[in-house]
Amino acid sequence: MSFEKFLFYLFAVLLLGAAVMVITRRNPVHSVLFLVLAFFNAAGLWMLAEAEFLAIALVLVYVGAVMVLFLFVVMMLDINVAELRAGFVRSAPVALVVAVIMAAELVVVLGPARFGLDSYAAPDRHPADYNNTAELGLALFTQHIYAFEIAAVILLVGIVAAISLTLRRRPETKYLDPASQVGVKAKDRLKIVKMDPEENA
Amino acid sequence: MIALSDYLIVAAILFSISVAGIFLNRKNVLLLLMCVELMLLAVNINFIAFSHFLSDVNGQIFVFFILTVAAAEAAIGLAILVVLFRTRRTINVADLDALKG
Amino acid sequence: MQYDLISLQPVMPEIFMLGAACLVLVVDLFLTQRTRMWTYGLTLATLLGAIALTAWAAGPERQVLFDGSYVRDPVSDVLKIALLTITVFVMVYARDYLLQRGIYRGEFYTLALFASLGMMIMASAGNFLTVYLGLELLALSMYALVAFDRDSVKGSEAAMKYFVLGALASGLLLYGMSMLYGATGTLNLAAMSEVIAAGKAEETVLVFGLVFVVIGIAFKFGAVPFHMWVPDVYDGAPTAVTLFLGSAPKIAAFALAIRLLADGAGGLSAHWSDMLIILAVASLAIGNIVAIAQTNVKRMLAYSTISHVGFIFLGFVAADGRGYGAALFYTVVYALTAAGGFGLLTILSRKGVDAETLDDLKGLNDRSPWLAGMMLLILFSMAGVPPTVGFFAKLFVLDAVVQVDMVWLAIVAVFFSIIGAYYYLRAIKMMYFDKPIDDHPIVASVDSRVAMSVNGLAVLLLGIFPTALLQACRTAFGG
Amino acid sequence: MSADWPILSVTIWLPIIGGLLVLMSGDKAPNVSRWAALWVAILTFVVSIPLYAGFDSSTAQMQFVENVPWIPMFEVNYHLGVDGISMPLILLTTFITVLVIIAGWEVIQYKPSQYMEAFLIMEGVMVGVFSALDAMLFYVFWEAMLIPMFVIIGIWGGPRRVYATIKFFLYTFLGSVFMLVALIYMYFKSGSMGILAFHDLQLDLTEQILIFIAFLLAFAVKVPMWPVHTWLPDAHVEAPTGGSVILAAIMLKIGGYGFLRFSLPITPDASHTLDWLIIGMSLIAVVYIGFVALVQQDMKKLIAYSSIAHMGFVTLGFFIVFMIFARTEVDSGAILGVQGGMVQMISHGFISAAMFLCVGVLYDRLHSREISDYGGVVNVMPWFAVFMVFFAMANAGLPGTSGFVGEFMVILASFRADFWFAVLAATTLIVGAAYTLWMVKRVVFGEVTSEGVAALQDINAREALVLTSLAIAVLALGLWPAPLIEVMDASIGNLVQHIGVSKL
Amino acid sequence: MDYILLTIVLAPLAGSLIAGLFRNQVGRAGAHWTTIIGVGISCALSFYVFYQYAFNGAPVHNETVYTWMVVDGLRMEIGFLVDRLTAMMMVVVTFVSLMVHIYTIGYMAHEEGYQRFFSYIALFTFSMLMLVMSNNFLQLFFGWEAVGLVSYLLIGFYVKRETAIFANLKAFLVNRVGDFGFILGIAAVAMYMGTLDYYEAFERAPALANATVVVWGDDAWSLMTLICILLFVGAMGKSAQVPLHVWLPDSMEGPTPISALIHAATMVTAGIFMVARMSPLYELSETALSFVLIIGATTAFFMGLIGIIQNDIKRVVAYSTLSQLGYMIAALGASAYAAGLFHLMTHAFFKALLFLAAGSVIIGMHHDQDIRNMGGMRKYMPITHWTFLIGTLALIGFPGFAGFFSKDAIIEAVHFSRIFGSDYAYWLLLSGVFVTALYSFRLYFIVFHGKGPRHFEPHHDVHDENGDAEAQEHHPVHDEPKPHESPWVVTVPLVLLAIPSVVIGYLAIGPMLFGEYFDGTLTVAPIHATLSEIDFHGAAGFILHGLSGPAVYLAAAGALVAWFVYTRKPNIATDLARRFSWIYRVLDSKYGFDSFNQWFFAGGARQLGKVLWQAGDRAFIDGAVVNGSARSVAWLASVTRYLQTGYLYHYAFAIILGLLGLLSWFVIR
Repeated sequence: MSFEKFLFYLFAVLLLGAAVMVITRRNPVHSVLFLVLAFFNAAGLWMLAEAEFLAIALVLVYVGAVMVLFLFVVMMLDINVAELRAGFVRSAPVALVVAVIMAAELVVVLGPARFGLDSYAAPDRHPADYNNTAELGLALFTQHIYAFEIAAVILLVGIVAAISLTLRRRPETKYLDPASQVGVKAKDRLKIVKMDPEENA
Repeated sequence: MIALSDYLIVAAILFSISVAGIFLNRKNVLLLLMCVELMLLAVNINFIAFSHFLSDVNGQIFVFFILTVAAAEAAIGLAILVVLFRTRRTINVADLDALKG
Repeated sequence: MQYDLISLQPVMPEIFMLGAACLVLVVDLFLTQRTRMWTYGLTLATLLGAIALTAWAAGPERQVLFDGSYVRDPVSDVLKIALLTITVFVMVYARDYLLQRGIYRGEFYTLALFASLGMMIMASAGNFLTVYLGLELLALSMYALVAFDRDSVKGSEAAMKYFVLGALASGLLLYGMSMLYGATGTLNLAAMSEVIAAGKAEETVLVFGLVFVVIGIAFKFGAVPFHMWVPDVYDGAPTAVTLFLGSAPKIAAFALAIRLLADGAGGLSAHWSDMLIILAVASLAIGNIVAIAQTNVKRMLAYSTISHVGFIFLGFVAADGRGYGAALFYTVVYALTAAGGFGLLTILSRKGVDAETLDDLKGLNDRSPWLAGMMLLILFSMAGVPPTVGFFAKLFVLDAVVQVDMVWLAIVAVFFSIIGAYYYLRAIKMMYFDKPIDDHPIVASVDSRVAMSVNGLAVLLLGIFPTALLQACRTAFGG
Repeated sequence: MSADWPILSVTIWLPIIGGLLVLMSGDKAPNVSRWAALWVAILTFVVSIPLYAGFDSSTAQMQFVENVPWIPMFEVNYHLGVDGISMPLILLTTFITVLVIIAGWEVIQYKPSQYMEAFLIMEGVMVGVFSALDAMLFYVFWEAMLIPMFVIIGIWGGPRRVYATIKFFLYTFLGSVFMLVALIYMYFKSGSMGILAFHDLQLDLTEQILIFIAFLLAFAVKVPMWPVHTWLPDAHVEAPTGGSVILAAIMLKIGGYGFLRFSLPITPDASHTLDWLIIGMSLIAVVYIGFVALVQQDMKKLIAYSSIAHMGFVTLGFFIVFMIFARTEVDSGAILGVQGGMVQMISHGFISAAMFLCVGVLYDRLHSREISDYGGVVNVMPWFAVFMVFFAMANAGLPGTSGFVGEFMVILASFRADFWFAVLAATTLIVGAAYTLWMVKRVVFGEVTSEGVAALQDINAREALVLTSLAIAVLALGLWPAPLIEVMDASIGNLVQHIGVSKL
Repeated sequence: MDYILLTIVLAPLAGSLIAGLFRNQVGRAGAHWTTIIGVGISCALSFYVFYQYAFNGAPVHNETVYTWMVVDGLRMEIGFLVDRLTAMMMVVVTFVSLMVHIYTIGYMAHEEGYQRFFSYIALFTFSMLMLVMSNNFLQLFFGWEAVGLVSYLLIGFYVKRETAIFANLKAFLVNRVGDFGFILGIAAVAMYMGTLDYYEAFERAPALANATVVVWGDDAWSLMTLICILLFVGAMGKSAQVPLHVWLPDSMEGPTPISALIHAATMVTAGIFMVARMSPLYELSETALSFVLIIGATTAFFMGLIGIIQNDIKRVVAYSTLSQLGYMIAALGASAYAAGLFHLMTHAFFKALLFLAAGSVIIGMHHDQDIRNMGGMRKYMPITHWTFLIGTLALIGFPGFAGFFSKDAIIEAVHFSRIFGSDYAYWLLLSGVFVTALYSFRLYFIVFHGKGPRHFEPHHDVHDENGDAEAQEHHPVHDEPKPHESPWVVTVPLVLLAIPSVVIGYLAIGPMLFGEYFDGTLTVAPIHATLSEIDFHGAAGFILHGLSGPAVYLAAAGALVAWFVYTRKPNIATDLARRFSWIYRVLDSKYGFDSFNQWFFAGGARQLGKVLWQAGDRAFIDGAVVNGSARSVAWLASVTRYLQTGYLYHYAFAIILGLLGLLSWFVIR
């Protein structure tokens, strides 16, 4: 077994193990953390497949941003963990059966018979000066410029949508308006009332 | 050498695990979202493996966009989750049964 | 790579749309609630401009831009004009509703415009990437729109369901795409079609990928058993959003199907048409039967949508120009009638009262004979009764099915449409034969009344003179 | 022969457009819409008269033909024309509509403009059905007919109108959608939607049988034949008088017309193979329904059942043709049967219309259709009683009235097919008289049974006008049917000749 | 000739329409004048026509008036066939009708619906003329049904009276049963002879004499037998033969003039006329003749028996009519068509006379019809009394009176007949003579002799069993204390009818039965020529011959018994009734026909209808199939909707399972 192969199996096993943990943990926080682990191992696999840029992007951007967002939401929403896990044992057999059948079907199709090395020989390794990032960038900004623009719009929509859904100015919120605080004049605060002297009644 | 089928099988098993996750975690929306993330990861592994074995960069481009979209999706999804939690004080799927029939 | 303006002519509608949408987004920031009419006006102007540009760029030839990312052909022209026109109706109907609900915010229009842009992108998609991105642009906007009424319990629930299931479906679609990519080595639909035609790809893998892709499409359409989101989302979303969701995106879904199945996997039609038969029959059965049990109009129309999707799929089953043309005709007609149907619900809604149950339709003929008449036409069109256009839609689809010698399928289809007729009749019965429960006068702005009239009469006139639309749909597919 | 102007199109569209105008006139000034509707109806009737006057009865060719492409990519044409079979039915339609408009004059107070509009549109659509020579055009009219009738029963009907109208709609819709599939299939085979092209279409027996069954479902429901008749009593009972009249007088005929225009010529071999089925259903309709009619407590229901029994004669007359062909010792009679069926349709158009109008006259006054609520009506409404007894006699097939002619011809023809067919058919002489006259006895004759009856007013001039016109028609047709027969002769002769030739 | 015939037919119709449609405009007098003028013209012209045929030997007139329709090579026309048979019928019909019209002026003087009545009887005259003058089966059927219609209207003339409107419905329906057979017979003629024209049919008939048809299974029936029996079923209905006789007694609910006109003189004889007209066909089937003979004889005897115990004056006459019709039919069965027709004619006169006289009595009794209330009427109503007596004598066949010749001829003819059933018929007919005399004189003695009208005694409590309450209400008993003779419009027709009742037999027997009057009109096969076996030497000789036969003595015996029992020892009658109560019961229940019909046909049909409706239509078709399928769809819908649980994970499961399913189906397979 070559080292490469060892690494592959290592990453694969860790990836799948982490994935299993994701779906079986009681605590969502644990799940998210295992998901992060899974992403790390996936990045490892991608490295093996010479997708260096994406591997790094996955870890830096995806794990760094998206998973943190997940974690943030999980913690922000005060979730009753026990309640959410109820019924877990009952549905486990079904889940197992479905998953096994699914996996079996997928593997039958995707197995070595069709995708083994006989039909898809391992490609030659890229030379050392191969720059995956540059290659990707080139394609992205020429061939796929249209898609790239759309992706930008999608992110814009993400922003607009997220803000529009969650930003709210509640009337009951007592937030401060520094501008008006600063701009306040003494005469606005203090009013001198001139009164006639009080007469004896 | 690592065969294409190895990648695909790993992805397939990952996919199956995510499916199992959907069955297992019938109550927690967050975990459903995570399962979807796992599924997307399986897809990405597929694309990258194909890209590698076909020596075609387009697969990686696709993954790039999937990651982008997934980020936006996560943002919106979590926003909806927040809205949901605000109105319901719960994210228990079993409580989301106002709409049925 | 250099682009000059002239070579960008085909993509001008999208560019204009994007620019205008961003303009609306920015302008809206500076508007107060009272001057927000500008947003509405600008949105309509944008849509109309996009229609004009699409018409301007239209032509019988096929133009490919951005290395195959973008395709402009007669199909995309028809689809874009249709979906933008429907969106215009939607915007007109929606305004009153939003105002009454107190959710008349600029984001609605921005998101709707982005959703329309997404649909246009799908209509012109040339490779998997643009298909996917267009789809997601539409879907993400829609998720947000469904949750638009943030204080609505049902709305957020619907949005959540829609989102989770939508994400799942995208995942499946992507998995299928990855398989097709792996089997053919290309993301470009035209190239893929060539590879498949040349027989260079492993068929089992293709079919394997195809299953996932078909599921993705079926989900977008809302075909059984991938339909579960439809009733809940239609029900839960604000009616104005349901109106949008229920109409134009069907055309986008058609675009998705036609791009992926016909353009990309046309060589596999023998396989996917079998899958579609199963889905179609299931949709016809479930959609029509369950609709009978509904008391909520929105849910009823949702199930009716499901059954109509069955019919649209039947058009695909034929897998030839005639069938695609029929399916396109059906889709456009359905979107039009659905817009009218939901549009009426928005008109009937008042402040604090959503017209949702069938009871809200009661006595409509007493309250407003004209609106009732329009709704009558729309419902009969959905039921497929001549001389409304809905009949011809069904006719053309059945014809396409019979032409490929699947008479039994046609018989199944008409059988279920009888069951379907029942619940449309029940709605008509409520409008015409019952006394009104709600005596409040119907408040509707002039523009929505005009839109309703145009919509209803279009259903009738297109029924009496179906040639033009049919011609457009047929010639788009070279028929 | 064809005229210089499109008579058929005008006859179809004049009432439809007129109807829309009437609708727009609104209910603010009900008399305006009534008069407008009446003028439109009269004008339409006048317009349709040249169809008869200019008709060339020596040929079986289609006349007054109009042919314009409609949906060219579907080879669907706006193709109109009449022959001896459809022309009388068109005249029947335009004639009856005038009466229906008059009959609904002051009776309908709720949304009169919509009422009038519905009937006018109905008229145009029904004329369209009879004159369409393109299958798709036919189908469009055929189905479009359901909409106004659905509304008529639903809005102006009785207490169970919703059940009745939905039942009516679904029943007929059920029948017709299968016909649609058959039409599409034939389009697929022939590449044309022309009905006449279908006539010459070669089909093997299996195809014919399937197509025949599809048509049968459509037409049998419309006729209605036993056992798919149960919508009719409900629909009639709940429909307003005008609705019942149109339903009985014209809509039922469309089923019979369909048999002649589609089933027989397109699938002669299947018709031959399955003629026992139709004949059996027809005879059951005559006998079984006769007995059922006997025990009805509701006048309209009784007349509705009687309609079913009478329509049984129509289908019997149409389908004994093959049995007569099969009997070598009988040299003729096939035409007699078909002609008899046609005459029966026309005659039933008048008589059933009149019967329903008579019931309507009573219903308008006492708001009951129960036989037991009446009795001794003759004492307070002598003129009405004259009409009622006259039409009852016509309904019982008294010679000298039109009711006799068709029954007589069909009995004569069915005797040639089989003695026992004739025996069963002729039982209508007894049973038909029994249920009709028994009803008359209980309603019209006897002592005045209640204060309500005692307070009844005899028919007014408007009602008398309507009933008199029908009485004249019934008598004229009964005393001298030859003009009608001559008009149909060539077409039916041609038809019988056509179906005598196997397509196999 | 064409115009004369058309006028004969149309004049009554015109009168009828004027009197009927413009009843308010013409008024009472206008109504009777228009109709009487119409019928009078018709009658006068009929006599003219008769004269032409009987004495001037005019050729047979057989012309088409107009073509009703031509279809499939079958011509259906309206046309007239006038020969001596028709001419005789026309005279009888129009003359009796005219008499009845005149009589009615008096009889109906105080009735409501006066104009209506005249309109009806004129219309009836038109219908009857259409029937007898027809030259084809179609028109025959038209007339056949038209007289049925008018009969229906007239029986139910008292629209308020429950018994009347029951009787008219019954009459129409029973007649319809006959028509059922009749129309089938016509259909058979049309099919096998290819024509509806009499002469053409008669020409083609002999060729079909031996033709057979398979009606059921493998039995071949003689075609002519089938046709004749089917046609005869029609005659049985119209001429009230057992078992279709049940309507005639009930039809006495109509006013008396129509009983005379329709239910004695004309309409009920249509069957006899028809069979005689069809003699060329009947002669081809001995089976049919036997059938006719047996039915006729049975009716003649058994219906007469019932007459003995009836207490309603009109019913007695009605049963007598039934019985006499039986004689006529029996004559036809014995191929003595001429005798049948002869009796038809004489009977028309004397039975009309009897009815009208009975009507006159009823007028005198202020519309009480129960003979138990009558008695001694001869003192109050002398003209009525004498004319009634003449009619009675004619009826029982008193030698020299009209009835004697015709009835004796029939009995003789049947005696000579050798077809199956002729012996049976002969003995029944012969016994019938006694019965006839018995009931006739019973009536005569009770009504005109006896103590006096109980009706006018202070304590009367006997009511007409048929519930003539209506008539009594209109004519309270205390208004007019004593019966009196009827006005001249009533008595003149009586006298005018009495004359032929006496003389017509003597005058006509020669030419009609043994002369050439019916030559070429009636066809009698040589082996059936029973009449020609009678030894005839003029009318006087016939009387002498008759005196040597048993019939006259039987009649005399009957009359004597009646005299003895009903005037001398009235208690004998009650004694006998008590001793032989079972016979009385049988007769009183009219052999149970009515109750059987009511139970089996009326009740049975209603029961069947209920079952078919409730079980077939409502429960099965509507309940199980139509609403059942609707319910099952609704049930399916209500169940299926629970698939939509509302739970997100279920939705996701559906997607996954869908995926799994499609994968398994399309990929793994």
